[in-house]
Amino acid sequence: MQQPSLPTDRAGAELALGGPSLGTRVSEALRDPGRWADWAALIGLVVLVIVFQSLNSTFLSSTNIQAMLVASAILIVLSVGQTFVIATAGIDLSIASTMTLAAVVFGFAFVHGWGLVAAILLAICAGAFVGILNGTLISRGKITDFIVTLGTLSAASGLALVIANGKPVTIISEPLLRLSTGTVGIFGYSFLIALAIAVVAHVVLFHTRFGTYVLATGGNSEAANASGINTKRIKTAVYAISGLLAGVGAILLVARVGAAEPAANTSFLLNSVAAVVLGGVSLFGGRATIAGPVIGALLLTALVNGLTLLGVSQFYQPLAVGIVVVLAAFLTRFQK
Amino acid sequence: MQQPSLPTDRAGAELALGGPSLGTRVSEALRDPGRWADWAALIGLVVLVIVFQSLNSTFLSSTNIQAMLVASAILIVLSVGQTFVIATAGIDLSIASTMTLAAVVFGFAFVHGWGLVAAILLAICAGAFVGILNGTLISRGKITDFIVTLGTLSAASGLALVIANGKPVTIISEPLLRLSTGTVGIFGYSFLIALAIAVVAHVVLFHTRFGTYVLATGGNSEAANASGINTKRIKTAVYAISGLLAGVGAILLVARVGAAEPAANTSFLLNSVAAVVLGGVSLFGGRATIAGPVIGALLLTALVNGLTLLGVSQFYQPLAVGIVVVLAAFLTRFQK
Amino acid sequence: MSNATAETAPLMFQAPSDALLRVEDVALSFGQVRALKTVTMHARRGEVTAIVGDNGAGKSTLVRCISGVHRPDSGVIEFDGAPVNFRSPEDAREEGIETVHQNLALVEDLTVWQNLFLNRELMRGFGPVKFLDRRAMKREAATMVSSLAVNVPPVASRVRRLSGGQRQAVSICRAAGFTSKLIIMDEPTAALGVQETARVEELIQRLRDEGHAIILISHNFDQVLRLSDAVWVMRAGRCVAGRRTAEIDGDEIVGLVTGARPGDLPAEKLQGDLT
Amino acid sequence: MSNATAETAPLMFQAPSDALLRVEDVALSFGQVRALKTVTMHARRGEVTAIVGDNGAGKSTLVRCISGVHRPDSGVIEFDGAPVNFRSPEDAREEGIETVHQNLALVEDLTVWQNLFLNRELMRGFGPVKFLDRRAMKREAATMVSSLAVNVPPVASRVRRLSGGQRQAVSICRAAGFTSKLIIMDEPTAALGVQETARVEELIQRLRDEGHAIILISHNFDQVLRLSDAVWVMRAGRCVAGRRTAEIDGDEIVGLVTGARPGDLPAEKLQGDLT
Amino acid sequence: ACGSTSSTGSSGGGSATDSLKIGAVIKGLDNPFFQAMESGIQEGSKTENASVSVQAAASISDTTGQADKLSSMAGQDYNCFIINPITGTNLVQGLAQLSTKKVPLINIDSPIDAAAAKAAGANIATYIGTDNTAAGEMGGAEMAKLLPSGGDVALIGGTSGDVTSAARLDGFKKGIPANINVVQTVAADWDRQTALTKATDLITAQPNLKAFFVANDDMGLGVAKAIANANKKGQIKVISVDGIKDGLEGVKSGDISAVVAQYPFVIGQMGAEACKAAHEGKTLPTKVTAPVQVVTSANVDKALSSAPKPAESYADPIADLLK
Ligand SMILES: Nc1ncnc2c1ncn2[C@@H]1O[C@H](COP(=O)(O)OP(=O)(O)OP(=O)(O)O)[C@@H](O)[C@H]1O
Ligand SMILES: Nc1ncnc2c1ncn2[C@@H]1O[C@H](COP(=O)(O)OP(=O)(O)OP(=O)(O)O)[C@@H](O)[C@H]1O
Ligand SMILES: [Mg+2]
Ligand SMILES: [Mg+2]
Repeated sequence: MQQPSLPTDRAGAELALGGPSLGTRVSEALRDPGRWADWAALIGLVVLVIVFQSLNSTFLSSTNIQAMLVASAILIVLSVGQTFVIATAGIDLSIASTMTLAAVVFGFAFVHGWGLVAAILLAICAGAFVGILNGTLISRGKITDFIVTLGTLSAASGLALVIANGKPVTIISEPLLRLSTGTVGIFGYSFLIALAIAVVAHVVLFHTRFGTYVLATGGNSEAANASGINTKRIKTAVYAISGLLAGVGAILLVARVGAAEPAANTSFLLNSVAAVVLGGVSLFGGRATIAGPVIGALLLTALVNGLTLLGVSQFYQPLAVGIVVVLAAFLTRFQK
Repeated sequence: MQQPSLPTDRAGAELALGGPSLGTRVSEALRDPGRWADWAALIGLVVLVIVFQSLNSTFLSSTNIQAMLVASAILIVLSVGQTFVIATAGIDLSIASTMTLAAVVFGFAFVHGWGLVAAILLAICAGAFVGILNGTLISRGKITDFIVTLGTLSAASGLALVIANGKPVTIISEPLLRLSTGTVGIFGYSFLIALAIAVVAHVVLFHTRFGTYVLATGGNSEAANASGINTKRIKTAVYAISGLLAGVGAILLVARVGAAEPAANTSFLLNSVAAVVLGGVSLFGGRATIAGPVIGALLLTALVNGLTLLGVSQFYQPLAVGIVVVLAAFLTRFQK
Repeated sequence: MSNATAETAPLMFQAPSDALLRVEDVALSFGQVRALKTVTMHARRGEVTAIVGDNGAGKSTLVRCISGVHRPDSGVIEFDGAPVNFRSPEDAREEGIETVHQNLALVEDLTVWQNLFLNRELMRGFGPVKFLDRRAMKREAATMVSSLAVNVPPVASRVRRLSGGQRQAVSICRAAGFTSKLIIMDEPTAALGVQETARVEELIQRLRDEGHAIILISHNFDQVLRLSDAVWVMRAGRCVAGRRTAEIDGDEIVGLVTGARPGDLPAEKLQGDLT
Repeated sequence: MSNATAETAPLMFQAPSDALLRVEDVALSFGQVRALKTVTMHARRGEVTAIVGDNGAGKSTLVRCISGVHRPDSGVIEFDGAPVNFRSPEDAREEGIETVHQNLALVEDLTVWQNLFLNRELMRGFGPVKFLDRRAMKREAATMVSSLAVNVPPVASRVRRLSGGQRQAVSICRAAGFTSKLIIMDEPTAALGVQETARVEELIQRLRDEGHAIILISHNFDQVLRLSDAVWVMRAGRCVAGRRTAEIDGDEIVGLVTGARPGDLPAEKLQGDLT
Repeated sequence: ACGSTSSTGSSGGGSATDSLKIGAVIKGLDNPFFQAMESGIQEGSKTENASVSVQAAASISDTTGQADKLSSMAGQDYNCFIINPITGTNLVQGLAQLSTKKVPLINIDSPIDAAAAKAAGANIATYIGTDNTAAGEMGGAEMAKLLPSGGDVALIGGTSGDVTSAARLDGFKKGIPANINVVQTVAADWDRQTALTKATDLITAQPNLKAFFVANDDMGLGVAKAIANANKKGQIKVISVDGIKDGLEGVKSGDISAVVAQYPFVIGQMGAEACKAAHEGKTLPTKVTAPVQVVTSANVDKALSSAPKPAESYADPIADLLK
């Protein structure tokens, strides 16, 4: 038995990040059938890429890869935010509307001469504000996450309409244009931003106290509470993160379309949750990865891209998307 | 201790349905703070009615009540179906698309001269078929409900587009028009149908074995399984019920809008879940009522109706809806 | 299989012809964890067969194999003379195997009476249409629970609200209420108070006297010596010894459990341990 | 409060000035269920204070009041000389109260080491930025668990996979690893095997000798007599008697628990029972 | 059974002294096209004794929500209704309620299905609007001018199965000559971002693509952005339908080659004026064709300066009635 008093911190005696080597961890993961599900999205993505490439050789052309990666950036950012919420067994239905609101706030500030940086900060703050509101109502008000975020879904999109007076605002800004079109090799800036966010999120989730508390809150909030974790604060924080990332997504969106619109963006909501779930994260909380949802987002983007490249008719596209999504989830069943 | 062998059935020794009197049960419910949440929707509804009536006296006019009840019929039917699924800790995201598909199937059959009754039966079968597909994939295929129903959401709406070739079919049928406009007193036929479905659902959930198994599966599916309940069959059954009721909803929809349209009516999805959750049913399964979701559906309908009557601008309506939904859920916090 | 060797060979090699349950060389791994290496044991009608062993020895896993929760990777389970291959707990229950699981398989959101009558609800009918007879179930549930528990919980309260021991009492009532050939109880009295423990022990004896076979898992060796007719000792995924209770004492059990005594497994059976 | 009455009055009325924990007239109802009527008890530093009682007597509820999970409806809890009013388990833990709950408050989806170090993670820093020191936590977790468990589960496996006893060992490791003034253990050995029980008992004695106060709930009266310095008996939501362990024997405990002996509560304290 | 007439105020036809209460139910909400329509309605009903309440569906696919709104307004004392149904039939139930009240029903923009109106017993006083199919055809004709030697074009529609989108695209296909070849049709859900993504994919998939025809201006701007991103501005043409301000700006900047402008403001204004005319007891023409104009770089300045009204004069039989 250890001494009752344990050191609560240790100076960086070991500097190697993350313990066992990657190889060990991968082989460990492969041996554990419960974790096969985590890789559904990756397997699905690989299969999809092979199929599309064999049917249409432009699929893996560098222009197309670049286009896909850029197109996936917003969804990746939102899915990362959604992952934090879902890891605590919550759900953020307002994520897409919050993005809309943040985009409109950005547009409002921008055309009122706030300057780019200030407008960006304001938009991100607006997103974070909605997140904190969600989190506070859920954790302090003890209202179900589903209802609260459904309420803010409606309220945020209403507010966006009011602020924008229902009209899109064209944003002409050189830096934003570069953000949406600039690349490093085949990686567009917006994709790189999304990737950087994902890496930070991964470190936060697995290498900080906060991340452990998020998983503990999702796994068993009573137990987490009993061991002295302030689960209310954790809940508030994950919604704040989700709102904040919706704000970041809004900037990417505005840069991408060159306008701040009060459009509903509903497809982003379902897609963000779908990416997370395809990425092997349980809706019941407690277990999560960041890589999974990122791959899930890439899968969903590649799917629509590939179907369009193949010239699948607009009526058959939803059918094909539905079938492929189920198959991607089904793939793992045969791996066990 | 009882004899190890217990009678497994007893001839109707007591005929009074449901044990303790309603009064006892209500007072029991009121004493149990955990059950206050079940009444959130009712309290919300009453408050809403009082507010709207005091602002606009036509709100409680018999014409308007009639309009509201009729308008709520489809949502009630869908919410009842959704309740069964949610009681098993699942979710049916495909419910609105299934309704669209069933409507299109109805339209297809009707214009191809199948006759009204046959077309109705075919539409309901189509709904039930999607439900059984969902249920089978979820219970046998062991894929997360969220992904499966998201897949069928997409696939069913795609199929609807394909069948309808993207175009609505106008349905002109005397009986259907009567269904959507006929009344008994202030109760429209479609509302009465919805109410009858709710009553049957209540009896099934609380007075049959099947209902108990549904709740047991949602509460602790391992335990239900260990006590010999075939949880897979139960899971399949609830999705079948949900699909079947989506089929019924499709008939009401076609009667209401006079056409079978392939464009998805997405608002029904979130509203059906919102009605269930406002009705005090936990998304984590195991506890459910039917009255709650029905009241939840009425609340949501009355809300939009009232805002329209008050002439609240189109931009402010989503904002108001969002705030009222959260407040309705919040109300119960002060009751404890 | 002959009784001639009964005196010399330990119980585990006897497999009498009247054994209700016979488990032979059953193995089960969870990924890397070999929870059961090879387990051979049996249980007879009208007897209480105890299984003892350290934490993590594999007792509950063995029980879950017998009751159809897990399917063994290899080995044979014979029940009532015929080999069985349960694909679900439902199968096992249909054959007449009833289990009180260690993790108390109750549905927390259902009431006490709903749990007691889960999957064997009392019905009352109007012709072919049958509805739950809620009132009768509540009444009978109250009698059943009060026979075991001292602080009787209201039968209409949800299981979530019960104290640890009250839950266990409900679990045991459930299992005892079915007509089954074999009743398996995995640490049934672990959470029970003195009075409740005494009542459960009485219940076990009564069930045995009625001719049921009972498998009892317990860490309380006094209880095992008091109640059981035969004892199996498990160690690290194996049954290392089996004895008639009359021929064993507490010290020998402790020795077998801890490994201070080697047990009766022949060396070739232990090979697998090297891998 | 005077020692003069110590011989005549039972322990419960003594409330010595050096008591670490003092609970006075604490009551708590859940809706209709009066789980605690009025409970008065105390615990001292460097002693093991046992609480015994039937299932549903209110032991765990009392513990949950002390450790901040529930807030009592009325009554006073004094800790370390000052009245406390914990609003959350966090508050209680900050004051130095560590609890092993009966329902084993572990996070099933986290690994053993994550559970052991939950809310006291080891960190390593690059300047002001701090990250989890996963490797060190795993290493220490392995040592901690192997000191209590016999079949040591891999520390990187999720708690969901552990056997009943293995979980309990993890819970106890957790509680013992904190530096706290009062350690409450609610039926810590209920699921443990003989060897593991012995190790936990050793641990308890060591913690006592180090000067911690320990509250032990157990249905095993032998264990209570072996380990504790004082015993409180609960019956139907009250502490009906308190004794120095040296002055009591097993029969008296059984009598007090079952109600065969009335206990020491004065009649006016029992009034509430009529309502 | 229904339509037991509500208390006061619903005197059909009405004398000029009565105050005029107009109820309007239109489509979109987050779409500038319908906002312009709303402004038109407000503008057209600006008289001392007229008031108007404009309600809109929550989204362009919210057929039942729109029906609910009409039902709740039908129970009130409006004495004229302006209706822009999402589909030909989705408001049939509210129309049945209104049919017994004898209030004038002005149908704007999307036509109510004649058979459905008949089944509901509703009498539509007048229809004011442009056929979306006709607008599409004009787009097709303009495309023929832009691509005299023909070539591949792709179509981008709104939500799959949407009626307006389908009519515009079908009209376009009718309007193009044989040498213009529609290679692919995709749905972009009336969303600029989706349109951008899909157009990017199409540019990759169809290397010979010469032009896009897009079902509304908002998506058209997204398509223009995709073309700019691919450095093909000018090489690939874009024609869209609607004529919102941003669309016209797009034409001016050369991002969009041409816009088929439908002037929702004028449609709304004519609708409100039709109510006034009916209220004054005038007889309305059964069908009024609202102006449609193709805006290209040649006439965009004029179009912008006269927005939200068309640059060129148009026939307005309703204004004539009110004179
Ligand atoms: N589902 C599972 N996945 C992985 N490992 C498991 C699983 N179930 C049990 N184990 C492992 O198998 C071993 C045996 O567990 P089991 O529960 O059978 O022990 P037990 O003898 O019942 O112990 P106890 O007395 O503590 O209840 C343990 O090491 C446990 O960690
Ligand atoms: N959250 C709750 N809601 C309602 N009743 C409760 C709740 N928690 C406990 N009770 C009731 O309070 C009484 C005391 O329960 P408690 O868990 O304290 O008993 P205990 O003495 O720990 O019993 P055991 O030895 O079985 O663990 C029981 O009758 C129980 O049903
Ligand atoms: Mg066990
Ligand atoms: Mg307890």
